[in-house]
Amino acid sequence: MKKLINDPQDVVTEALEGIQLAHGDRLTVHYDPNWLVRNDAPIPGKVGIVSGGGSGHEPLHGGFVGPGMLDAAVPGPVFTSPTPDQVQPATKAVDSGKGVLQLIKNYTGDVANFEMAGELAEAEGTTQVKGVVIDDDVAVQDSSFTAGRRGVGGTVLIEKLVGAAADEGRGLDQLATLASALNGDVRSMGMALTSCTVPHAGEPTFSLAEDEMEIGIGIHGEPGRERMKLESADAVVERLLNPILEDLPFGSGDDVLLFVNGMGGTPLIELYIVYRRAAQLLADRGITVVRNLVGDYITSLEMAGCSLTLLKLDDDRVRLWDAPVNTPGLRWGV
Amino acid sequence: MKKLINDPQDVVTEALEGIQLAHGDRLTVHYDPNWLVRNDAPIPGKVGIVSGGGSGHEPLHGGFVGPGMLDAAVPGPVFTSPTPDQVQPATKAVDSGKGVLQLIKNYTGDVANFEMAGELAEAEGTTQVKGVVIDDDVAVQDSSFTAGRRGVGGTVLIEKLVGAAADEGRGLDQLATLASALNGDVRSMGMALTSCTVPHAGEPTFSLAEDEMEIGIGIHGEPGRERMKLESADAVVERLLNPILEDLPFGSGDDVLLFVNGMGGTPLIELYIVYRRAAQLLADRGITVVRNLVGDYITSLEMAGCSLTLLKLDDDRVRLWDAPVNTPGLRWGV
Amino acid sequence: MAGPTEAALAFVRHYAEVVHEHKSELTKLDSAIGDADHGENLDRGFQAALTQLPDDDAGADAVLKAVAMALVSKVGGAAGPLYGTAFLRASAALGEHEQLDGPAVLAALVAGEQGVIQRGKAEVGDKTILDAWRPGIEALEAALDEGASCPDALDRAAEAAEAGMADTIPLVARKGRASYLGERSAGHQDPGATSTALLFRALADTARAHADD
Amino acid sequence: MAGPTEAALAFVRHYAEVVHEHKSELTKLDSAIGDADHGENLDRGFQAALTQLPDDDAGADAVLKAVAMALVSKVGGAAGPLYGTAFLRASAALGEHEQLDGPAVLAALVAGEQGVIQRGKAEVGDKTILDAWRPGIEALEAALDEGASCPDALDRAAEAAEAGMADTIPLVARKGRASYLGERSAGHQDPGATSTALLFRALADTARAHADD
Ligand SMILES: Nc1ncnc2c1ncn2[C@@H]1O[C@H](COP(=O)(O)OP(=O)(O)O)[C@@H](O)[C@H]1O
Ligand SMILES: Nc1ncnc2c1ncn2[C@@H]1O[C@H](COP(=O)(O)OP(=O)(O)O)[C@@H](O)[C@H]1O
Ligand SMILES: [Mg+2]
Ligand SMILES: [Mg+2]
Ligand SMILES: [Mg+2]
Ligand SMILES: [Mg+2]
Repeated sequence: MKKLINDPQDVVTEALEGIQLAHGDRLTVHYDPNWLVRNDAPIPGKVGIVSGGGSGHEPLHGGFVGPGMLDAAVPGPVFTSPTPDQVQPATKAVDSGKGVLQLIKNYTGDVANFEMAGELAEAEGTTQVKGVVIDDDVAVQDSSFTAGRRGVGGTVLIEKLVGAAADEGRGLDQLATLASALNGDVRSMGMALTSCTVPHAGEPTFSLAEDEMEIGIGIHGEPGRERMKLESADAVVERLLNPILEDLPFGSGDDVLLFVNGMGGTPLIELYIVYRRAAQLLADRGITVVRNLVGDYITSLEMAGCSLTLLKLDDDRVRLWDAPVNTPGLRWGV
Repeated sequence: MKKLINDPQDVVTEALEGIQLAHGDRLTVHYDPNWLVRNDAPIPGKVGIVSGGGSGHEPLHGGFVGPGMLDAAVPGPVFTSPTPDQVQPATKAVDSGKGVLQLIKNYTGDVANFEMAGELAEAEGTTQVKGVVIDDDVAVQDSSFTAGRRGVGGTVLIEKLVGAAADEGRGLDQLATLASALNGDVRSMGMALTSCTVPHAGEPTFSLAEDEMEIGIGIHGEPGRERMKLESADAVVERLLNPILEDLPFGSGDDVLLFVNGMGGTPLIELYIVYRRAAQLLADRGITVVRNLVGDYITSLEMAGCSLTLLKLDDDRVRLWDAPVNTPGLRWGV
Repeated sequence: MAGPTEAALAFVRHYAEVVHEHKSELTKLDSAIGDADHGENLDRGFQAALTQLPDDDAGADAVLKAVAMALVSKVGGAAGPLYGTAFLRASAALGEHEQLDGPAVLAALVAGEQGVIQRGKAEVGDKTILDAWRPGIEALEAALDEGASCPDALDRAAEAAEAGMADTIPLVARKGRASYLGERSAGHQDPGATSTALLFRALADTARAHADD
Repeated sequence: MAGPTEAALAFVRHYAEVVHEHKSELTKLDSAIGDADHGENLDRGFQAALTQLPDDDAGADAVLKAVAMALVSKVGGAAGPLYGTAFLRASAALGEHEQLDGPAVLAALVAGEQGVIQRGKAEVGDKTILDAWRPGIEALEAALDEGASCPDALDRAAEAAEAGMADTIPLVARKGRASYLGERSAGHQDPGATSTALLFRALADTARAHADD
């Protein structure tokens, strides 16, 4: 797989340097350990919001650092959860005294590393930290037979809404409750037309034939639930949307945010074709799309494919969605 | 090449329907002929700004319809200039009486079709129309031996700046002059790691080996100036930036906007690696990057690759860049 | 012999079929040195034209004008304005002629060529439509001067157009999208010259088929 | 016989070399049922550990603790906390022991396993690190009970760990990233169990090499 990179070992460092050069007016990148923080952190009177995970999902999470969303982001190596060495300074840097909420995608590594960072923080006793785990992926059963559902597209929405709520001055417990509630009301599922290539691995993580697609993928390039023959966009949308609708469930009368996400290598024209069918199916079911998001927000390097995310909305959530946000990856109202 | 589409013949129509469903709160799509217009057009007292071209470059141009940028966009079939049938109603719909400025990318078809539309408009005599041709691509010689330089990345920047200037109430002649001046001060060059596949063609337009790249590409998937062995991102940046710098030329003391654009299939992490080197090289040359843009803004379906665009800035242009814009593809200040 | 309107209709229907059959080939040619849409574009235009053709007695010029309108409104790209203007000028030139005989067809082709040159400002050797069109016209003119029948003259025109099409292979493009490739455009046959050669051959075949009417 | 610190250092250096040599293999295993980073992650951690090792007289527990710190701060992913905690607990368990003999190594491994279980909450059969670790411990325990020498006992432990690693092939993963694949995870060897088997083998080889010291 061809890439626009230099030494594969330097991908994350160099991308961070690029992010610093491009967005240094609003955020600062720290190296060894790697973490990013908004320049005006900590914001007096506000709970700090931190998230992180492996790199390779840009703009998630570093691209969401700024007013209205994340105060700090913690980027691990490609597809590898960051370590407590990284989580700690990022967490402390955004604590104005009101505490810090960590939004943690549900992967064994992400949870364990944030947990270990939490143990160290408690030992130090200076920062009050709460963590909420995000696990919106319906492709995986949440049972004793799995490591639990992956945190995927819902992460973007939760980071935005919680970021806005933090801006409003809500306290740490309230924000944790909100994050949990949002996590309970959001569902996602993704698919891939191609795999992706982790820079140091040098070859795609899995191989699909010209007439195959992978259903129920995550964002780290691992194989999905099922491999099957490629279908039309409309058929793919049904394969993603139906499990989402049945799971929560979503039903007639619901107001939702419909998020069509590109995995990195799929062009925007196709994402709108996907959006069309998803919107039609929701309308058929009496579900009202009140807000939406279409584009590459939580990616898997150059993977071609898409994911659908549905979040149940209420007036408060709509207000939080509409609230100003000023990050490289998401911006409105300012 | 695998795509998330239904019938290849319906790609443009379905994508437009998706755009309508997603952004119907701010724009309206017309079909047969196809054109998009902001819902509040025409804006009293304001010159209308129209652009268009083949589809397949999303978000360009339809994604840039909204306050602060385009009043209307005209989308042809994939990689095919739209016809006067489309340009005409889009142009008339955004004329508040102050006239309409058409921003036309320099391709034989785009120019000819907008020209023919202009002839029909003059015949009707109702709308005053001026057209400015954008030709920022340094990969092509502007001589009697070519069809002239292609309009590429500079188009995004010109649409934004002219859109802001129109919002300020500048007149048609002033806006045409501004667009021309901007065109004179912007330069671009692109490269590809892979080709793209036009839906109805069913196969990539050209084929690169695993160790090859194409230098000096446009946005329609045609082969570039040169095919050569794949190089590192840093080397690629030099191959794109040096011709840009030498051409205008840009030199020490200049203030510029640095635009690193993804061709559609290249992930954001790589675009930041490209940005890093470009920013370093400019700094070495005493050129100050005052503003920037990084992401997929003028694409070529799923082509992997990037383009660099450099625009000379002054205070007026910086102000126009910072002015509010509210479109699906670009948004700030509102 | 078939009336001029019927002859023109027969030509348009035949050429539309030819374009449809060669859609893939034209697209492939336009991939090597272009953006892979020439075949699709022309096919779309001519399929639309088929639905907009006037009645059998409207006049050959009305037929060509209808085609022109369809091409201009449906083809887009470079080929839409070029071929659209060509058919429009050809239509106007036919207005003078009562029969669709050799001189009439020549006048239409000459006017059509002028339309292509007006829109595209190309010259012979630029590796475009013109590189098939001009040889076709010259051969038609010469054949008619020698007293050849209309079908025979159009046959020779088609051969010349096809030779011109093939002669675009070594050319370095100086107009159109292929010119962005510079020297790399050499070694590939021009798609527009190919659709033009197909047009001349369709003319010749139509004339031959109607020669006994 | 080498002092405990030197033995521990020798083991760490040897295992770091083994991990480095098997980086590609571990990454490949982690591609079939994971995200292709296990080899890279572990290698990064152990290369970092090599630069943070204490002096020859610091004590074996200090060596393992230094490794633990390096793993926790540099590896990330699932393996970082799991192996990091394992080495930390092993270090604590070694504190009681003066010699790095069979019972000491067993205690360290048992404590390490507890760390893995505490962090990961997996059970044998879940297709994880544990599926090589547990058999390794059981074989070591049995061998030491039978009076085997330390190198011989560790040899048997390594064989059992390797058998456990191979036995993960038909398992359906119930923990970790492979569990997202459901039934599709069967038929592939677990990367973590593989790096664990390599760890047991490195222990055995180090004990063998130092048997004559
Ligand atoms: N200036 C011109 N004059 C004459 N013919 C031209 C000119 N520019 C392009 N062409 C013809 O148009 C053909 C390409 O048509 P098409 O693919 O439909 O347009 P586009 O390049 O806009 O995709 C070329 O092969 C060439 O023959
Ligand atoms: N809960 C767990 N308990 C024990 N081992 C686990 C657990 N989860 C994952 N592992 C081990 O970790 C290995 C994967 O490690 P690694 O690739 O570094 O982490 P990640 O999945 O975060 O990329 C698996 O092969 C498995 O052996
Ligand atoms: Mg990982
Ligand atoms: Mg075209
Ligand atoms: Mg073309
Ligand atoms: Mg892994």
